[in-house]
Amino acid sequence: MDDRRLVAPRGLTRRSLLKRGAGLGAGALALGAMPPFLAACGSSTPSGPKELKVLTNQPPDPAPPGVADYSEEAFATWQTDNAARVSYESIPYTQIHDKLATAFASGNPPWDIVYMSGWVPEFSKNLATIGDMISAELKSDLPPSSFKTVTWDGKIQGVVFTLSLMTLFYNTEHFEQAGLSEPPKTWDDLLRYTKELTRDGRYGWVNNYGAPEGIGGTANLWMSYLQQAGGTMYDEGGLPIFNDAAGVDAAQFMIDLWDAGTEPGSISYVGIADTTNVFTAGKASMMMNWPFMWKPANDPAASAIAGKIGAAVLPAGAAGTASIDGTDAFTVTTASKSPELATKLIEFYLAPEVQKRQVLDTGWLPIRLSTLEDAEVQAAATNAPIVLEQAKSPYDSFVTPDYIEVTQAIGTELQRCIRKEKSAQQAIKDASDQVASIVTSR
Amino acid sequence: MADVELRAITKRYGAVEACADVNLHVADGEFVTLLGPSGCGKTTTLNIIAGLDEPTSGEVLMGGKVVNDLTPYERDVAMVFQNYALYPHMSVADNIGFTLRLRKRPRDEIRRRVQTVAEMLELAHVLERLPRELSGGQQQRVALGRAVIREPAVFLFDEPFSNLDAALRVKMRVEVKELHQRLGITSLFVTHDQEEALSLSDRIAIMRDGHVEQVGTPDDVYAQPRTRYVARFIGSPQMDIFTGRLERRDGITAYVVGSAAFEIPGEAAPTCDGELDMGVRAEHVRLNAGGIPMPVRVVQPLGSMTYVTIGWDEELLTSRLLGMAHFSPGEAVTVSLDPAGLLFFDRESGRRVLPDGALA
Amino acid sequence: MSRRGRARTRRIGIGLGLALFVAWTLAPIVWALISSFLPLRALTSTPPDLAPGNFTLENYLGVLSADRDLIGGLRNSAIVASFTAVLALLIGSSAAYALARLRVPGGGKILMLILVTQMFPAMVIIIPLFIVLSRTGLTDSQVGLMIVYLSFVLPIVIWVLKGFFEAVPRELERAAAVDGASTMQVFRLVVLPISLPPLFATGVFAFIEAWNEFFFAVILTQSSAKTAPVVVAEFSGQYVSLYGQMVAAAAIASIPVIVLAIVFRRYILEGFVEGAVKG
Amino acid sequence: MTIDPGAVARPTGRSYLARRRRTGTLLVLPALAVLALILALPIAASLALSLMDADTADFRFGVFVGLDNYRTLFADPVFALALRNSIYWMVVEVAVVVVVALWFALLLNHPMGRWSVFRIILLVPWALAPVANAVLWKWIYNSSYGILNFLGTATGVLPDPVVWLGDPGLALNALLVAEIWKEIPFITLLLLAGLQNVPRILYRASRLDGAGPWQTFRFVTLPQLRTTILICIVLQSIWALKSFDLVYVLTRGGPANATTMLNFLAYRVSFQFGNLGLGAAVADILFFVMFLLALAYVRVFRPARAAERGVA
Repeated sequence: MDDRRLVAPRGLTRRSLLKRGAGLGAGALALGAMPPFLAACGSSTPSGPKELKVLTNQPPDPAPPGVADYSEEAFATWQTDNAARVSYESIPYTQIHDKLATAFASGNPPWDIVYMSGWVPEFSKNLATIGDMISAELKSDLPPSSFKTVTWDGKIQGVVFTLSLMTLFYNTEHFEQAGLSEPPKTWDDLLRYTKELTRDGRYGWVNNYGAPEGIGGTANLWMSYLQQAGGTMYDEGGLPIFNDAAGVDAAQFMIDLWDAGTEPGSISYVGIADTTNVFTAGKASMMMNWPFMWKPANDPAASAIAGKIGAAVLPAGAAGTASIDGTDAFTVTTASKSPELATKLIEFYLAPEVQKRQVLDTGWLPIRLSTLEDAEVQAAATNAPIVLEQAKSPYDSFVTPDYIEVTQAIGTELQRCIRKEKSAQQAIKDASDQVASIVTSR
Repeated sequence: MADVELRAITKRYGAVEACADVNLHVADGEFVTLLGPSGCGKTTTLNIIAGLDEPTSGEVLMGGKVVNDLTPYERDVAMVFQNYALYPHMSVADNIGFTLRLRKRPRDEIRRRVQTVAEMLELAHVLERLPRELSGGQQQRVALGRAVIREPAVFLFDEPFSNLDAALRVKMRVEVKELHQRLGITSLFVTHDQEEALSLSDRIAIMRDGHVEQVGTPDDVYAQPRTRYVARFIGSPQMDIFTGRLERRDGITAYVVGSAAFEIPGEAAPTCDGELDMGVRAEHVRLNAGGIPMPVRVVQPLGSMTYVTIGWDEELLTSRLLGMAHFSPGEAVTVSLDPAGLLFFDRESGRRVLPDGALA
Repeated sequence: MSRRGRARTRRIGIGLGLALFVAWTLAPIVWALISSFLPLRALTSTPPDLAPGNFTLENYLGVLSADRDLIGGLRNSAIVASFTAVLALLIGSSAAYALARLRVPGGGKILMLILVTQMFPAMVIIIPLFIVLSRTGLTDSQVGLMIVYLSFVLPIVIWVLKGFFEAVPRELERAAAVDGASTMQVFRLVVLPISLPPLFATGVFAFIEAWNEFFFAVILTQSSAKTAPVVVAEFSGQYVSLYGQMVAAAAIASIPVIVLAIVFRRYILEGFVEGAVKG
Repeated sequence: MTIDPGAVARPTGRSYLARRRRTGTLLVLPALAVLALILALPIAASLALSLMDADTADFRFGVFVGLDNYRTLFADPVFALALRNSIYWMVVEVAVVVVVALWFALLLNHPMGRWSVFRIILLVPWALAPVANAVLWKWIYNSSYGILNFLGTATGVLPDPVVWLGDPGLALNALLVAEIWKEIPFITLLLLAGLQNVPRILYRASRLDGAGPWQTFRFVTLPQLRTTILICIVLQSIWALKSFDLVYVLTRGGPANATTMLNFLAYRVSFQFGNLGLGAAVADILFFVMFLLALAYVRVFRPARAAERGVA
């Protein structure tokens, strides 16, 4: 199979533009006459192929074929082979959680498959247990740790489809200018580097502390330091135990990093996207980010630092390196009328060939170990070995049903101590108290 | 064609009584005016007759039938409003023909009848215009036309001329009167202008605070007002009414106002004595025909007549003389009153005191 | 200072005030427009690289060709907003007229009720609404959105039109009644035709409100009925923010309503705005 | 009507006014039905919800817990902060919007400001979609390449770039500026309409009486605008409490809850924490405050109406 044909970019042609332009004109003309019911009806005939509805991210966030541009031919074939018709609702990551919450609350979610990022425990009641349905072959080719965030109450309710851990990214040009030849290996290195790189109107470090909650939020970022410091979130009974030396050290490290030269806007960035822009504009020398950044940061059209990016495992704390899990997974809803078929579709998303195209065409790493080790993949995604290396150390995001509430509480306290409104000890103690009350009230 | 009768019509808005026990009968073909100052309840009464408002109690009869529960249209009334109430988005022709259109008359019948009415009212050349492109008089005639085309049983006019200037008002008065004479339709006309009422009506109902003070022909209400209120309301200039005393001394009867005592022939004075108000219209005040000498205060020449105001103490008295009379302020004249024109009123009730001493 | 001098100082003061007014009101818009013509790299350099050579249509082309269906969003917005406006006018004008003039029993209470419903934060009605809509299969449909939009457009339309109908001379209705028009005919043949400007103004207002609405649209649409603001918001993802495209999309989504507002400004200024003041 | 029934020619209820009332009821019904269906029912549901322990994971109108949710809220420091933020937001927004809008309206009412382009300019921020507005300001406020910091540092007004959305004190005010910018135009239009209703003759009279511009404003314009200004204040207060999009796009309530207001808190608790009962309680409290403001709006109108009727 000629892979390149599968990748044919859905780019801009003059014709497609003209067509769309004409559509706009016609739409404007037909405005008064157009029956509004067209959208309501349409796609609800039960006869013919089985229909699967999928709620997923919009590219460039991780998304399956048919939404993102890869493996489209294989996807079409799969639909024919399985007498299925897959329709997508792809929305921005920031809107997915709320949409799921409303839909599940109404008791009538319209989808068979939904994308999940750390919300499996929260929505556990609404998700089918698919652990027994997926093939043993697939299970054995996935890192066991990848099931951690999609398992609740011992039931496997989803499959992670991209290895998404935070690693360190750095600007090799800045490093050269500062006479640094190697990425920082420890917290002390990181603090020292940050200080040295903070000059000429740029900063050594940048992070997004603006939004406290959720995956990738302030609290989640702190969890990487927590694990690096040797701490953890909960005991076996689910009660918080992070109010210890490790927890305080992790918070203190964030403060120290701030003082050493964190880009001041960091406190206001509500998503990793804002942070990425600072890094790719060359205004900060280091950041931690999801593996995805490798591709856009090396794209000269959007990035000022293309070709000047290094990646490394996160600097080690007292207990070594550790990271956090982006937990991009697919799950099947209990509302699905054909959970088997839905599971099969998920398996297709994780088929080796699809996984390979996923990384080559979109930059999102595969989750299959065999694909990660593929030579072509390692050559194209040069940061893949780094991520794999990182994956050998802990990378828990500690998701629970109250994840957003918990991280909102911790993240807000962290924001306070970063802004020097209280000490790291105090912030962690207050956060722990709040989390304890959240956890016990459930 | 129908007569209109109001039986004990009362209308209350909360605590305010707009109509209080109004009784009135308008004969078939008669032209009756409801006259009174603003707020006297005349427009409310008219709206109740039209069916645009509901009485709190009482009955409206037309042609002998109670019509309280009929809509204006079912009552077969046509109405002309103070501000014309022309439909601003319709041409003159459509305005006039609107009622026929609602009645689903054939198109050409509507056109024909509109044409006839328009010619009658000299509107034929403006049929395609919008109301706002017309002069005030033309707008008023369109409003009339809209009423006329109906050939209704009863015409109702709600101060139709009050937005017109004085000259136009007089002209329209003639047109309305002519129209009534030609069509002979029972008409009720509301106005606060006594001159309009006098000139148009077969009979006038003078209203005050929601009740009818007097109903009568123009002659009646002018010459034989039942009350001081009616006497003052009718006539121009306004009747002078004095708060004096009727005295009889040595066989001579005199009305004393301050330092002045007007001698009155015995038969002209009521038989009772004492504290009575006396009214006299300007045409009954004679100058320089003997009487009491007094100074002229103000002279108002009006062309066909002249008002001369005489004063003493704090009192003023106006005389109407025909033609241009030449007086100057301060000039001394003698003043006497025409005994035939004197009216006396009970001070308490305001009712007129008849020559035999009884109250009117 | 002489009187003339004072007058001149005053004129200069007012001129300066007006200049400040224009600058304050337009500056953010102008900067947004400039940004929309610059590539991300030019925008993120310090100072912003405004070299003429940098100006490009690539954001606009990118927006129009992106997977996010902005044109579909615009079409949905247009359909939803126009039908919402028309529905609101149909239902709202008759209710407003009744409440203004027809002495509906309990009218005062109804008006209060309408006003109160308008005060409710959208946040809370969304869940029950979503339940009802999804049970009836109306999520992700233009019809569903129209119905929901009626909930916040209708009260405004009723409230504003009521003010207008109260200003219609009573005599016109009475004349029509005397001419033989039923109450419905009075409304249809007399009151409505002479109220076209306020109807238009309220319609435009309703259109703009419905076009711009975001919160309900995000929750209640999935793919086929997405409106323009939802698509605009989609240009900021988790991992990338394409500022240039975002602003370009915002510009494209805003231009129709801004043009509409400007074209019908006479109605909005004379009709709607004054109506709101007069109540 | 208290008419002797025997005297009535036809059954009652057929008169003009009775028919109007009946038609009126028919005309109101569709609107009432629509509002009952899409507003009253959901509102009732949400009031009920605020007395329940219900979450998004399984929405079955959970357990009745009485006023527990309200008790939880009143003990919650975040709720107290959100309430404070909301009040601050409303007061400052209303004050600044009304004062600046009044100033603009006076400028535009001056003969020099009558150029229609000025009014067209006003319509631009007004018609701009709130989401577009949020995107716009997010871009302006960006601390490392936002235009605001660039201009500030280039002109020397700011010694260093400011993290507009990162400082709790600044962030709320930064959002306020964005909100105020968008809200001023409509209030300006309202006040302008009010100004144009002031009879010209009053200005001439006051000039003849020797009043200066300030005195004319103080003793003629302001008293004449009283009702309009009151309406603006009440309307703007309601709108201020409803604002959501800016917080949602720019700060998501942060940093350290500095921009968390009741409306956003209701959203966060309902949809992010999944606690529908508690979220409904927050929204219902907000509703109660807005309801009081709505009553004020009605009060403001009542005297004007009565006067109108008196004339008619």
